[in-house]
Amino acid sequence: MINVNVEYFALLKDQRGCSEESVKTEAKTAQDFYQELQLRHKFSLSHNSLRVAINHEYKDWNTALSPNDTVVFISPVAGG
Amino acid sequence: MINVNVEYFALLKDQRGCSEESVKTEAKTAQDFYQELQLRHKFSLSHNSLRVAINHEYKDWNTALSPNDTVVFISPVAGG
Amino acid sequence: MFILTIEPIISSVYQSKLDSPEAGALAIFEGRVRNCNDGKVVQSLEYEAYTELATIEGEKIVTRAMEAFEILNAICIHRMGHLNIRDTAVWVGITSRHRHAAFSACQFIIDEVKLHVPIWKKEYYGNGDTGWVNCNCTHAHSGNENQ
Amino acid sequence: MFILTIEPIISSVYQSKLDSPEAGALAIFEGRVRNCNDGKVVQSLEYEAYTELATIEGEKIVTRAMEAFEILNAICIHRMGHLNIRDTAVWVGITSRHRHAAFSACQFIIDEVKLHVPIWKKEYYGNGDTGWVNCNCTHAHSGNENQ
Repeated sequence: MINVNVEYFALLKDQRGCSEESVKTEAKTAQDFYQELQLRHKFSLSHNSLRVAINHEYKDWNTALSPNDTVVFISPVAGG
Repeated sequence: MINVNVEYFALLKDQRGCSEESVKTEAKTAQDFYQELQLRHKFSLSHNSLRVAINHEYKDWNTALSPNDTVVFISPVAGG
Repeated sequence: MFILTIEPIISSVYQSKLDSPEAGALAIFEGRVRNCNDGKVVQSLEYEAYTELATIEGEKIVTRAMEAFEILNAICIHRMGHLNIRDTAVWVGITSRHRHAAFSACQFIIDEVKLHVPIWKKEYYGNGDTGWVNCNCTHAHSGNENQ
Repeated sequence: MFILTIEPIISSVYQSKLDSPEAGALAIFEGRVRNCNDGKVVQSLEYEAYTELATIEGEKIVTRAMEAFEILNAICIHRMGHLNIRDTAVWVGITSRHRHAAFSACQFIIDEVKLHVPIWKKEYYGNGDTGWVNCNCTHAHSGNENQ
């Protein structure tokens, strides 16, 4: 069981109803962790439509999580 | 023998020493006319490097001249 | 240089930063808020960024452009917050000796920014609905945003 | 719109003419006087036009761009007379709904203007010589310009 910080933006922030939370999880990878949260909060987008950043860097979905990591799930971007 | 107006710009104006003149010529085509003037004024560029406009429109070198045409020989352009 | 700002983007301010006696070419791209998207009337919109990563990714893109093209300077500015129709959302300016490099780098930067920089856009429609662009998720005005 | 002007080109003046609520993209190209060309130090330069034909050919190019690309508006301004380093010699601005058309039309116009519009450029070099660009004809300062 580790503690992970999650920041939410845009659609995920709306669906979660908050912009930041600290979560205790047994998820080994970023993908496991997203699926856990998706189930809990009924996020509409599957991980296939998202990217994940850990500690402000894009990472693969199979990256392992470490205690106190900051994790951000990035829904399809639309800058410009 | 017809009367033709010639306007000079840029290099040809410098080489001719004036910007406009009226010329009596027996030249049948624009190309003949340029070669006549080139010989007379020692223009450095051959007609192959130039384009010709008659009455403010680009024309072929073999276009026949008519009385009171305005002819401009266009050295390589360099706008922009 | 890549900057996120909540201030209106004034083209002339950033153009003056690009002044250089060697520059024969300046290419600028401005992305502006349109009154219409995907057939829907847009009244205004809101940009939100994941600031830390957006800044890092934006700087990477500008640096890659400086390396990949024969350019003298490159600036990309992205506006955040609530924008109205005609407002400038993104501004890209490139100087170079010759024009082809400026055009290529300008297109490269805007293309890459749109693909990789974590910035999102919420559209406010004429009928009161809103929607996060690219997320396939228009919400009715009276709906519960948590659904 | 194609205009020859002897006044300095102020980008913001022409940008404001391109304002439109449908425009999602604005692409601008500015050609500026560089301090160096073909390895020679340039101090200033002079643009001369065959005004009647330049205006006709310039308008044709802008019209062709309006027909060939999905754009909303196009403006091309060319400065005439004596210009200093950093001055803007030519300004092209395009608005469109989507950005690719704006970039393409902007490049098309500047490429065509450089090929077909009867405008000439005389460079004044650091050593006092002058030369008409593309005419292979540098003249020494003390030389007889009629040779």
